[in-house]
Amino acid sequence: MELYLYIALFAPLVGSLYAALFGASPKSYHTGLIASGLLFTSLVSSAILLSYVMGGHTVHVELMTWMATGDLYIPFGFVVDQVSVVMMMVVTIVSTVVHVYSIGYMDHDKGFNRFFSYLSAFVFSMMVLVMSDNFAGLFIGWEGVGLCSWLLIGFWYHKESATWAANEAFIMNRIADLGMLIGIFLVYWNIGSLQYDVVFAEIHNLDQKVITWIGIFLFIGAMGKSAQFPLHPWLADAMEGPTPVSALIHAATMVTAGVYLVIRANPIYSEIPDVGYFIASLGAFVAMFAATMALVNRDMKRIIAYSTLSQLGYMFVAAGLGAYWVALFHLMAHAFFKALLFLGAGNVMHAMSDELDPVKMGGLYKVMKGTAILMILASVALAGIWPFAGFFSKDKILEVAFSSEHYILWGTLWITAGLTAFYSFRLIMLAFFGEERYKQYGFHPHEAYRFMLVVMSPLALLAVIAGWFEHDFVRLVTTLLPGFEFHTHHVELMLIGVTSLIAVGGIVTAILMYRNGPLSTKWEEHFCYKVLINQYYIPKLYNEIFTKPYGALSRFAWKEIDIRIVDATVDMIANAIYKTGENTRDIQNGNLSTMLRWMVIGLVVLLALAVAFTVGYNAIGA
Amino acid sequence: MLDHILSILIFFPALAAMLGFVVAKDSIRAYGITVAAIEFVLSLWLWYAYDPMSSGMQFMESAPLIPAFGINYLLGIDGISLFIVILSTFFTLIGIASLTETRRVKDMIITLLFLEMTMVGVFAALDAIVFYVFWELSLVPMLYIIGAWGGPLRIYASVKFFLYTFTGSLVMLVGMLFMAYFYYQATGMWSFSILEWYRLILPENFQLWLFAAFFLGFAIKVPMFPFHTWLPYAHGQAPTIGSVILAAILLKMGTYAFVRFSLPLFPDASVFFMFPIAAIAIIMIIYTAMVAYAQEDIKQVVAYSSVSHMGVIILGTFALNVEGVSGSVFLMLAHGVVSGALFLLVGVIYDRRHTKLMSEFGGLASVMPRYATIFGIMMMASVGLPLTINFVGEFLSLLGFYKQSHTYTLIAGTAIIVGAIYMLAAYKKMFFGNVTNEENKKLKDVNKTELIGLVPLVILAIWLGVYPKPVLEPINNSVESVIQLMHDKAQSSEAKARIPNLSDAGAMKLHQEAH
Amino acid sequence: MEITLTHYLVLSTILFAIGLVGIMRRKNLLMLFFATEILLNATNIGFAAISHYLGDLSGQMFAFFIIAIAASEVAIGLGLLIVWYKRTGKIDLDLMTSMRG
Amino acid sequence: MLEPINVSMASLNVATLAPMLIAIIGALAILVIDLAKEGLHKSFYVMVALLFLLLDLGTLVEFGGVFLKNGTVLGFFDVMLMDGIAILSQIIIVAGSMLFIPLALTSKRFHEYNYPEYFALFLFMIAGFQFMVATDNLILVFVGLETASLALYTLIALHNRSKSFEAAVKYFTMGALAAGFYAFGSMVLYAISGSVEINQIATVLAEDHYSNIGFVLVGVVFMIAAFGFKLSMVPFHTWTPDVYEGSSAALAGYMSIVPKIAAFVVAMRLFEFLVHSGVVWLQVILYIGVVITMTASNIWALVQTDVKRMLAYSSISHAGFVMAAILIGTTQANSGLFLYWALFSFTNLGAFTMLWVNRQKNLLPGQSSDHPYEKFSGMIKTMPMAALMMALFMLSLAGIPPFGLFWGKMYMIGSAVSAGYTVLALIMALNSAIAGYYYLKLIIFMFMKEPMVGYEKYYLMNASLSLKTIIGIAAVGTIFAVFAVNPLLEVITRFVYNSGY
Amino acid sequence: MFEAIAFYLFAVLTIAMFTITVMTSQALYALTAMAAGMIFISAFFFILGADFLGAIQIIVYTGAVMALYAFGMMFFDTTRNVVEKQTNPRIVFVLGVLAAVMVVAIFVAPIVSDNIEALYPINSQVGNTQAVGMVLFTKYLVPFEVAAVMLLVAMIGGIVLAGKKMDRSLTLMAEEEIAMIHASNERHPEKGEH
Repeated sequence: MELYLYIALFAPLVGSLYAALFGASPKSYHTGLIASGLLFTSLVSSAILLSYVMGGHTVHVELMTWMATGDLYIPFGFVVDQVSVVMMMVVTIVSTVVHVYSIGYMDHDKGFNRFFSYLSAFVFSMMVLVMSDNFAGLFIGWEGVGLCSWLLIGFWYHKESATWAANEAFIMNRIADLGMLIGIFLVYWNIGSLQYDVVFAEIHNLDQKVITWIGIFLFIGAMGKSAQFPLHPWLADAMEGPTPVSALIHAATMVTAGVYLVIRANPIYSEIPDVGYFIASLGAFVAMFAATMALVNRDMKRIIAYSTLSQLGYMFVAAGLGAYWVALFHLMAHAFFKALLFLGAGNVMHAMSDELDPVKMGGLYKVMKGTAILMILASVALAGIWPFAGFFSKDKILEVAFSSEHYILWGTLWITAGLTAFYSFRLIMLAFFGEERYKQYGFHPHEAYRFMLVVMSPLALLAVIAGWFEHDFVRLVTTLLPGFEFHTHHVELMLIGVTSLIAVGGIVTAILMYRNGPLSTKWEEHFCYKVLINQYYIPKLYNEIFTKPYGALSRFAWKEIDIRIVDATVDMIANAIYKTGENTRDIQNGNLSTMLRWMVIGLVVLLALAVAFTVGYNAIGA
Repeated sequence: MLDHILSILIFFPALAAMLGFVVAKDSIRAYGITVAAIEFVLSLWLWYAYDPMSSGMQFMESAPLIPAFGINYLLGIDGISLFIVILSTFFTLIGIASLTETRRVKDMIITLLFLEMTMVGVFAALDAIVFYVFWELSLVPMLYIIGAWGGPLRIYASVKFFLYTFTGSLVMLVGMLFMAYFYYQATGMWSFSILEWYRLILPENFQLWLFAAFFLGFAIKVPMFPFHTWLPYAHGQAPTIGSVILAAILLKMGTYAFVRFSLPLFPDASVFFMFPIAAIAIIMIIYTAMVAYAQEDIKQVVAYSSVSHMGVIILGTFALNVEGVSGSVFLMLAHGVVSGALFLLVGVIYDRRHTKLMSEFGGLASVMPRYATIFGIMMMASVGLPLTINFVGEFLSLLGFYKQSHTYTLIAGTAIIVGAIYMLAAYKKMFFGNVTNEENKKLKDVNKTELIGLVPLVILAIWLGVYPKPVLEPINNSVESVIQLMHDKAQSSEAKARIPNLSDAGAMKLHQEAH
Repeated sequence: MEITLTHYLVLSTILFAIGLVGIMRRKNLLMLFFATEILLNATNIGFAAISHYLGDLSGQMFAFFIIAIAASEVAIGLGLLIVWYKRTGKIDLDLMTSMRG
Repeated sequence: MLEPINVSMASLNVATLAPMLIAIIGALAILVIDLAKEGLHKSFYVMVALLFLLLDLGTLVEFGGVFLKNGTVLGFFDVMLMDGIAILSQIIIVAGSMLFIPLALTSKRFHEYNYPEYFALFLFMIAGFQFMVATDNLILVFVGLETASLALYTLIALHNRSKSFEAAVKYFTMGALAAGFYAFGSMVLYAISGSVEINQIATVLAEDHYSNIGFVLVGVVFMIAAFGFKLSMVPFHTWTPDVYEGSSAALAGYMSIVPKIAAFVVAMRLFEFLVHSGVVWLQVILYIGVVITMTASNIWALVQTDVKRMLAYSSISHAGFVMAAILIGTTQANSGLFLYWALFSFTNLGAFTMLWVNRQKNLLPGQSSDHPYEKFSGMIKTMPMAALMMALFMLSLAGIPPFGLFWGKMYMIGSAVSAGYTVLALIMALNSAIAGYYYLKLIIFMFMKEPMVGYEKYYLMNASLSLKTIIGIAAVGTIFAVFAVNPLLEVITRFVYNSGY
Repeated sequence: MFEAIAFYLFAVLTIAMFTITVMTSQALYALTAMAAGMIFISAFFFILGADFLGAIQIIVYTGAVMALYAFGMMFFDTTRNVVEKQTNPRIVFVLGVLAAVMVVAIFVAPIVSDNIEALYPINSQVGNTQAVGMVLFTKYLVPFEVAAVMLLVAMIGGIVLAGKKMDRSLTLMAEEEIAMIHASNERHPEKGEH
């Protein structure tokens, strides 16, 4: 099995390096094909591992030592257990699809080869992240995906907005990574190891306060990657990247790394329910918060991005409340339908020559039937309608909230579910139905390559059926993750009903409201609209209180402190010495008389000192 | 030959430089490369012959120099210095091989070979005065390189560099003499041997003063805030090769000296000054990173980033535990590789455009993709991405200091954020966007000569990031003996507590290996 | 009223001070040299007096040698002045400031 | 009636006079030869002088051996005193002179070398210095000092241009004032001790428990003023730059070495017993004097535009540095003084010879001195070897290891540290840093600036084989000093220690 | 009593004479006053029993030195009124007076010492000159001889400096010029320098 592990892990790397070899050369299909092929290999290996793990085994290997100094020992160790294998499957499935899809999507792009190189590198990093058997290895993947995300968001580097977004994403993630790093340090100095098995075995021996801190710092790391408030703005801006990237990274995989971390570190979070509750509350807040922003946005990808954010909030609610398997389950299901949604959006973008405003579309159903159907499927799944995947996973989260008697959380999530349904179908309605407004703007939409649609179909299938395997899934993962006791059997059906009701309500409202195209622009004067369209003014706020002052402070530090104070002091000392020389060199005015006088002055001064000393000496002597 | 390999390593380049006067001008480059290559191979041989399991000094050489005053020609290498020596020879080779300078190449190469002698000498010396000799002597070739081949402010920059460092090291010399005198009082013999000094246990108040004296010399060299202002000038004005060597090797002398002198000689003072120095290190990290962000000149960005990274090294050094010190020693190498590479990269663009202002560039990624890639890799190494060389060092340094203080490390950890900010911003300004400047449209990508210098560095940056063990292990072994020595010598209870006792820790290690 | 050594020493001092004043205020080199003679003569009185009061001949010896030195100095001094005078036609030291700073 | 005194020749130790006599005989021989045959070439006189100095040195080395075996030798009614420091300093004086006298063999003709008397006076001067150091009798010190000084004034003036006359007159006049100070100081010391011999004075003062402290101090004040002049302590230093500038570079270099070591030895004899007897005042004054001399002259050297003047200020600073040895007063410090001076001789020999080699007869257009910095600009491009040599000497002067002077500096600072003068050690160190700047300035001109058009012909204008040889000797001495330090130190320490210093 | 009167008389006279020497602007007065001062000083020597010194003083100073100076004065043409530009005259006097006052302040205290021994005691039975000679040619033989050398040096120096050879500076002449002079000297040896 170790062989499969290594294949699963390194196949993407090989693909990436292969593509990188041709990075600067003009487009060549073979890079895309080989990268995709290798990913498929990885997928197959993962599947084999899955079946192996389902047999109740795990695979644990140690490749080699990475860092060893003092008491610190960090190997490149990889583990395939019930959790990581699920993640591997999710990652490889989505990325294989995205790779193949990209062959079509990036068809006309100069950086075709480069793109595949980055994309496969990302998959490799993600695999390292999920397969690592220790926190340091996790951190490698963690930063690796950050790097690839930076590369991919800024893929079109000539676009100012893209590079800005890339940097923003990287830096915001770095802020969180610091938290994570500190968490790792805390783990090391308290336990003496970073291996999961050692840490989780020892964690309960630690002081409650220490565990709390560990939990908090690790979660700060998770917040960055999963774009939780207040580190969320980067995710929406990250939509500047090519759409397959958004599908893979910013929907299915990387952003869920935070959730994965919390799930993985469940023995830690189980010890600290207070922190867990905080995580859940934050998750619920973000779910609602992001959903509201999605309501009014006029950028297709951003809408989906906010939706992702919102769904991540759901996952955190589950994870925070201790229902780790539920979180993982939703993670998986969400990965499928959200990737699908993004890829569909990608098709639309292609058709519309990169136009993203759904208001300028309308009636695309006629020209892009396949895409439309796939996107509707995905949206239904997202809305959580039975029997689609979202229904099973999302309803479970609501149940969890209800079951742990956090009714406010439940309420929030419940309303959010309605909002989710609404904005999903708002998008569908605006883009695919109603008047064909695109004609006014002179677009000539066309359907994407057939193989692109074909390749999306597995995702569509999974978006539909993933939820049906709930029981197998539970059996699989609960061998590693703690189970969750539901106390809601008596109200289960009612809960499902209430939730489905609001979802359906949301859908219906959206269809009704947008059946004739967009709302009137009067809306846009409304205060709520303004707040929402400006994302609660948070990016502006960040710009005002962080970015600008940082720039100003930096310039101040350089121009005022470094040059005018620190350096000037040094120069001043040097100049003072030199100036003293300049000013006193006239002592030597070349006149013999002056020179003689100086000698006498020296004599007199010495004499004065001598007399003073003698007087003093005699006085003391007397 | 192994008995005298260190002497050979030190004096071979100097001798070659002398003979180089005879070599004709058009052949001098080949001559320089040959000499540097031989020297590099010799240093690799040194590594090969080095026993990584032993923590003590190896290849020791001793000859009386001024026995009447206790000065001996005493050389030796341990895990801490071994790799810096190799790095020195390596960078000299790379520097000469990728030299693009056309003015008075002969002088340049002879100077570089002399510089190589001093660099190897500093790291191989075990006698304080011999150390000092090479330490000071290294200023002279660098002065010449900056002053003769530098930019418009070169004279100011070179003089500032020279005098500033010279002043600091003179104070250090007083400290060394005091140390020797102390040894004399304790034993009745003069000695400047560091190994002999290690055996001295100094009263705490003496330690504080001596520590301060040594500190000034080292801090200016490192350079630590607020003594850092010579560095941007030196880098800003120096030719590429000068900046590369300065950043990669010369700055390491300061941090190396902290590990070699300050820690083992003054354990109590090290603990006493740990937090003030950590505070300075934090200022270095954050403040200079901000200053770097404000720069308009790409070379200055790299220069200030050097200071910022040196802050992490200092922090790791003053973690006073094996993790931190090993990390900081490793980070010295890492920073050498990365900043050396970055300066080489800046040199590449400077050779083409004769400007280093970032506003002059933009969109270079499309004109010079290979250049952008290498720059990108090195930039990522510089911001400490895992699996690059810098990360290992930074991680261990911060990890080490975390043992001493949570808050300090938390603040210092912002290094990874602020570092990313200025680096990414600079990269964005240079490489992203559209090519707006006409002159940039016709730029040629990196050529072979430049690749000769850059590719090995890229390989090194990734190789040692993925597999640091061959380097980290010898470092670790030597650092452990230093830490143990410090623990044994420490007098105050605080110092005893702060500096781990490794002989106890053995048990814990066994416990871990069981897992 | 007995004359003690102190009297002589004070006299010597006063004469020495007069010499100093002369050295400081004279601009004419020849007359400046006069003042240097005064200095040496002032000390000679002191030596002779001390010699007398201590009953020791060394002082007189010293004075004797000082006279010899003074004489030699005159020779060299005048020689220098002559070459200077031949070159410039002046012996005013205010004109002798080609080197300074 | 006075009893006739019977003196046996043996008790006189006539041999103690031998070194000086050789020099004097040499001088007389030159005068006689000149009478016999006029118009001999200067090279003849140089070699004759060298031979006599070689003999002189030989006897000194012989004395060294005797000293190490039998200790101090007194001669001529105890007037002559051949102790360790006398021998050491004479060796430095004679050896230094031997190195400087071949500088007369320039390729261009200069006025002074046209005189056989020049060489005679040179030898007389050496004899004068030798007498000065080989006695502790204040009278002989004075006479020796004046002999040497009067010869030196003449030698300066013989360069025969208005600057050298000006220099000679200034030096002479101030020297006369200093002579007055010396005489007065001796008088005061004589008044309180009844003796003109330093060891007697020391004995009497100690027996009196320094009860006449006022007199002691007044005497010391005048002595400090007198030796301050010779050693160019601030503010008695003002002659130094002008005299150096006015005289030929060869002679200026000579003046920076030989007269000073003679003065140092006398100052050591005179002041150290006082320092050791706990005359706090003197310690304080010397401390202040050392610090001011070092610092002020360094600061003034910074602003100089002429290399020779800069070197003049720098040698003041070096003298101040070495003066610290007298303040510190330990064997280590005193040995350091000699070590420093021996190493300094080589370096300064080199530096001034380089100036001498570059000397042109007339001032450069637009310049007011012989060796402005501009003259050296870009020298590395036109005369690389010469530039390297000059740089070497500058680095050595700046105290960059491993060149000669560094070892001296290190040992001096080390002795300060060992004697508990930590702050002084720091000041000494920091002064070296300030000094770094002006030495560096020349290096900058030579290595980092572009050559001035039309100046090439002035480089090595005055060079000849012997001058180049001298530079070579100086360079070798400077570079490989590290190997000489240990033997030197051992010998010096034995000499100094056995002389009781 | 006689001694005291003599002391004060001569003290006042010497001080007056030297003051004139220092202060007058007439070179001739200065010279004369100095010569007079020197002679008055020799009076002190006689009073103090240093007869030999007194004689020397008169012979050397008033004889040789003064003659030299007189010659110099004529040579330099400074017999008339000498114009000297005085800068900061006050500081000169302040310094002079300060020096005097401070030294005097110390000197007024008597010297207390029991340990002073005369190494060469003045023997009242022997004439001063004889005693001086005795010491001079034993103890001070070396200084005496060195003084002779010194006088020789002074003589050579004076002759060389004042010599005619100094009129033409080889230092300032170009090499070609010097060569020409040498050539002409060889052709007309009688015009050579003497």
